[in-house]
Amino acid sequence: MSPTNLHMYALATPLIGAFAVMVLGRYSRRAVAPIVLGVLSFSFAAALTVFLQVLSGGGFRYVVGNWLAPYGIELSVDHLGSLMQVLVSGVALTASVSALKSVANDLQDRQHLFFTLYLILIAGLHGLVLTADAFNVYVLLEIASITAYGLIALGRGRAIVSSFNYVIMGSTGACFYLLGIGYLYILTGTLNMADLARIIPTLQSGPALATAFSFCIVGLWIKMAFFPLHVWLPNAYSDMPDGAAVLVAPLMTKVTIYLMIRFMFSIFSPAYEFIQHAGVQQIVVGMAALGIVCASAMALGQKNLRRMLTYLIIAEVGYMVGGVWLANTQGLTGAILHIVNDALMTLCLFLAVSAIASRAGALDFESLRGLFRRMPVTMAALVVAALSMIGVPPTCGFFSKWYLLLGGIQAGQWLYVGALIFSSLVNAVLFFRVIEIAYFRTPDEGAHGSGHEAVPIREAPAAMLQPLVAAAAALVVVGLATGPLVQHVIRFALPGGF
Amino acid sequence: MDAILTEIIAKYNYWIYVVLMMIGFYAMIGKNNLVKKLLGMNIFQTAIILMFISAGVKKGGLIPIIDKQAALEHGVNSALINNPVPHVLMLTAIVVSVSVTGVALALMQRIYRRYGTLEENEILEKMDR
Amino acid sequence: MKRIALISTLLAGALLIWGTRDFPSWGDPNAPASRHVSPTYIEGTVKDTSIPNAVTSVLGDYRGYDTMFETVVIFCAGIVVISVLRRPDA
Amino acid sequence: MNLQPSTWPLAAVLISLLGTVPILLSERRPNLRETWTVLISLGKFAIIASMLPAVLEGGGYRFTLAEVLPGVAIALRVDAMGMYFALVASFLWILTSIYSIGYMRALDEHDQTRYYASFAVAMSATIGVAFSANLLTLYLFYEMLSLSTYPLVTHKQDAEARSAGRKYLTYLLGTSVALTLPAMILIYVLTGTLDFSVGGILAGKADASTVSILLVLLVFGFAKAAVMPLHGWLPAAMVAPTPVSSFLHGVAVVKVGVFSILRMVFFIFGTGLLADLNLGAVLTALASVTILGASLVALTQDNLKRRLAYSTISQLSYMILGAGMLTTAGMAGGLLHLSMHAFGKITLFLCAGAIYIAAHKSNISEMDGLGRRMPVTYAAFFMASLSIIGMPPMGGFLSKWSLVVGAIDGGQLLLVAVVLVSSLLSAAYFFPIVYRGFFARAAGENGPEEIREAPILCLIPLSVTALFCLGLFLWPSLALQLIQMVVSP
Repeated sequence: MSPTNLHMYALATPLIGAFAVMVLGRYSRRAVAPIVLGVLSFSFAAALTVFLQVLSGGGFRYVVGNWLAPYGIELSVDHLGSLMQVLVSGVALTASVSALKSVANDLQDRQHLFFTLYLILIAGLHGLVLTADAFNVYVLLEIASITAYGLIALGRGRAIVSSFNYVIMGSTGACFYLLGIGYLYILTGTLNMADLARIIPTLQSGPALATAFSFCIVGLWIKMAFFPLHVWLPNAYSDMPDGAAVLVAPLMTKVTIYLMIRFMFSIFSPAYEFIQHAGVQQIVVGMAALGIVCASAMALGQKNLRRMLTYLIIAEVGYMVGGVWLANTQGLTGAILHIVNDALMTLCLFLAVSAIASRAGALDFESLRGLFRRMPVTMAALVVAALSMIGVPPTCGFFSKWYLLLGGIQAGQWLYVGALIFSSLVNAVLFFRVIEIAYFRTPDEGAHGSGHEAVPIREAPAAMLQPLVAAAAALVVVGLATGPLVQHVIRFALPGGF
Repeated sequence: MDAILTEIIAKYNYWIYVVLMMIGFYAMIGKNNLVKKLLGMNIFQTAIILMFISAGVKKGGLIPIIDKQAALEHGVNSALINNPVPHVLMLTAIVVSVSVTGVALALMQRIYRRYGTLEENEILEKMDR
Repeated sequence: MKRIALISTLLAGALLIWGTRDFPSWGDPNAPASRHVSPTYIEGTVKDTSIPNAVTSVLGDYRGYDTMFETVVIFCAGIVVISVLRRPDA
Repeated sequence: MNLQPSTWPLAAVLISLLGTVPILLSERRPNLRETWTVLISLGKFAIIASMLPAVLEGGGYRFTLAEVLPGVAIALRVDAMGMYFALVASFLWILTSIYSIGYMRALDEHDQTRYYASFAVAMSATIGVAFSANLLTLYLFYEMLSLSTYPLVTHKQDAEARSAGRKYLTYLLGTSVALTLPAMILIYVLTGTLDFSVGGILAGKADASTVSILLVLLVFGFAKAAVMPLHGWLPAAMVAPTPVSSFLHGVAVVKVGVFSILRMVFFIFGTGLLADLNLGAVLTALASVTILGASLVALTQDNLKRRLAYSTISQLSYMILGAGMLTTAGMAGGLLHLSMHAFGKITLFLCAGAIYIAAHKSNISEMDGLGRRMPVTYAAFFMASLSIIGMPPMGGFLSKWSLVVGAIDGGQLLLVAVVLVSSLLSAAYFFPIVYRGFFARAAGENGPEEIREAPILCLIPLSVTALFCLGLFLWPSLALQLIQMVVSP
């Protein structure tokens, strides 16, 4: 195994694992867990090794099958890509520990189907993060989406309807993206990102290029649920099985935002978006601000913990899209940092939700009463994640928000700055409301005295608690490591011109 | 006038596909019946496929299958042979489209079994109950 | 809802037609798509891969990575269909 | 100033944070748990005191944890100002801990483990604020304090506690996110740093209007200082158990608010800049309104703890008033009042708690004749109220004297009047309590005859703090020395 191929192994092992789970899991349910964990740990270790290599030796490009770009398909293993690879594999590994437990309860004899899809989804995300070919993105995006449709459809109740709506919206997004790529291909004759980036500046910036750009971007926006193209997300994410939500919610939107960054800066250039079409930038940042405010406001109206979180995901998408379109170093740094941080925060929140669901059953606010007493560790982790969402140091959410605010001030986008602060306040209200309900005792408990010491602690199973605690710890550790992370990774991940 | 005419002659294929796409897109987001939505999606994808394929055409071009013997002896004049890349891409896109259609049909079957209808508003009504 | 659908359809259509303005004419052998990258496949297919059909060689070899994922798409669509149709509840 | 790198500041902050672990682990053994609490508080005080000599020699310590933003680290520094506050807070924590044991056991409160653990975290946050080396670190510990005191404030977990807790966090978190954070970012944009440095960092970097906006943002952003109109959380928080109230008023929370504002005035804005731009008046105006307004409200309160709460609101603004005078004596008076008020107010609250334990009474109108049954408590109460009013021979006299001198030095005779009038008002709301206690005759059958003094574990702390009110008048040199180092570096 030559060290330069490790990034491919990080992708290939989940894929091979998927087949193994499919075949072996049918016969023995006990085979599932070791395969999933083994495959994902290997993948994580490989991604980490590549990341360290990139940090010391710089990024590199890799041609699949030894066909030189632009003829073959090229992969780019650079600072940003390998950071994302570590993120994807790390989140996937952590999530799977909890997912193995919750899926075993939810979907007894369909476990192997679930984990086949689960591992393919992870492989697809790895592929998306690595690829440097515009059409390859389409194929992988569809892999990730189809597996997500399947995972959602495994959920309870009206999950099939949510899944169908997601199919329609997801396919619209994919079709838009494909259309855009078609226009680009007709104009340039190539699909390789670097080659596109070389040719596009030589073309006249005419209507065709603008159409290609806008269709690709809108396609990605639909996939990432950027306001106002978000309507599919709340249902889809809240009807998923818990085991799927812990993987899909942290990673899907974040990887799509990564793709948007790639598309904007590795295919097109900052000059194209921000100088030649400066007016568009204003509109997009304004939309992001509006999206943050509206999604936060809608979150306020929810009565179910998980549904509330889905709206927060939409608000966070607004953070990142807005940050990218601020068109300055601080904003882009903040956006990239927020991809990492938000993935971790969402992971922690959804792990907590899954742990609560395993004990409390329902997730509407009423059933959260008195949870602090019954599940102290889970609730402590939820509080840490909440602090990160509000933006309290030293949790990581504060630091990305800091960069985003700084970028907003530098760009003079006061609307966006205001929206960020507004959403921090709304997050404080939202989470505080949940915490308050969980902190105060249930009405049937005694009014006063030592009577309620008797309520037994009934924590989630260890398999759900360990990843949760790890994720909560990661929020603080990543927060404290913000300096080095920006200094040694994100600074190099910024595209040329920043 | 002539300019417009030449423009029409040169581009009318794309315009037809755009009209097809609009039909498909409208059905996807504007129709109430799930089957119609799915049909719209297929029309949309077919239009994209047609657009790609027509981008690969060269006037008077041949199919991209090359006589091995002649190629090795005289080389190939690529200007006379149609562009194979869009075909390849569209093979992949067709597979994706078929897969998504399959998934959607399976979902639809479940929806019908559960709610007894495929009209979106009726499903929503039944869900609320 | 229908009105929004209609408006966005018309907008998208108008944008797409407007976008074709700087397209090469249909069948133009000098179009960028016909001059960049693709000629190499046509000229190289026999030499590089010994496959006379350029579509096959691009699909199976030059862009084989795409094709691998294409098969994965079918695989996972199959899994999804199985898992959806085997749902225990009605 | 010469600051040596050292891990002692970190130890001073972390000891009580890590101390929560043994406290939580010994949940089922109350005696062990309380031993831990007292040991940790003693250890904390010892660590802080061990750093005192270096500070008195003009040096200090620093510790950098991680550089999180370019030019901004999470870092601690031990200087005269931080040391002054940390000494007061950690010393009073020892007494509050001992008192808590007596109080919580006497009332057989529930969830005592959670109570002691939260207390320890809050103490870490307080010392963290005292030893912060920059605004970001201060903000971090400030938020930590708001959150860790929430379970303390809402300890009763009934409907009233719930709404009080809601108010508490809304005021404190809301202002810090909506006002302090933007101010912090603005300062960073203007100066590229957030480090505290003697003489401020804003000089020459911002114009008068920006500085005044920042000043207002920060004064209201640190809502723990309870400057009107952002004082509403403090009376509401009176639902908390009495040791918590004394912690809020005496040891930590409100002092942290004032301390933060003073830090800003001295180390971010710089007194020179404020004097040049004539912005001291902003501070003194805001402070004067609060001093007089809160004193007037205090007169109307019948609930003892609420009256004390409004008194606190009024007294806190003295410290801001002193800083706003921008004269040496004024600033020294403001800083001195921090400790004088701390000892005085904590005594008053401990007394209020003792009265509640012994007589289960919280309204002043019901306390007739109690002083004769609880002479120690009432004597302490009297001494402390003298200190707050500012009469010799109590410590409060020194700080008020210094404030008056400062006002005269600055030619601000209006401020002299503010100090004097509010002292009269505070006499008016304190003396009736004492008078009723000793001289009024109780009505009704449940007379004070069956009432005895509170448990000894409660009496010791309140006597000690009361004696300190006197002691600080006689031997104020340590406090004065530290303050001198802040005011004229």
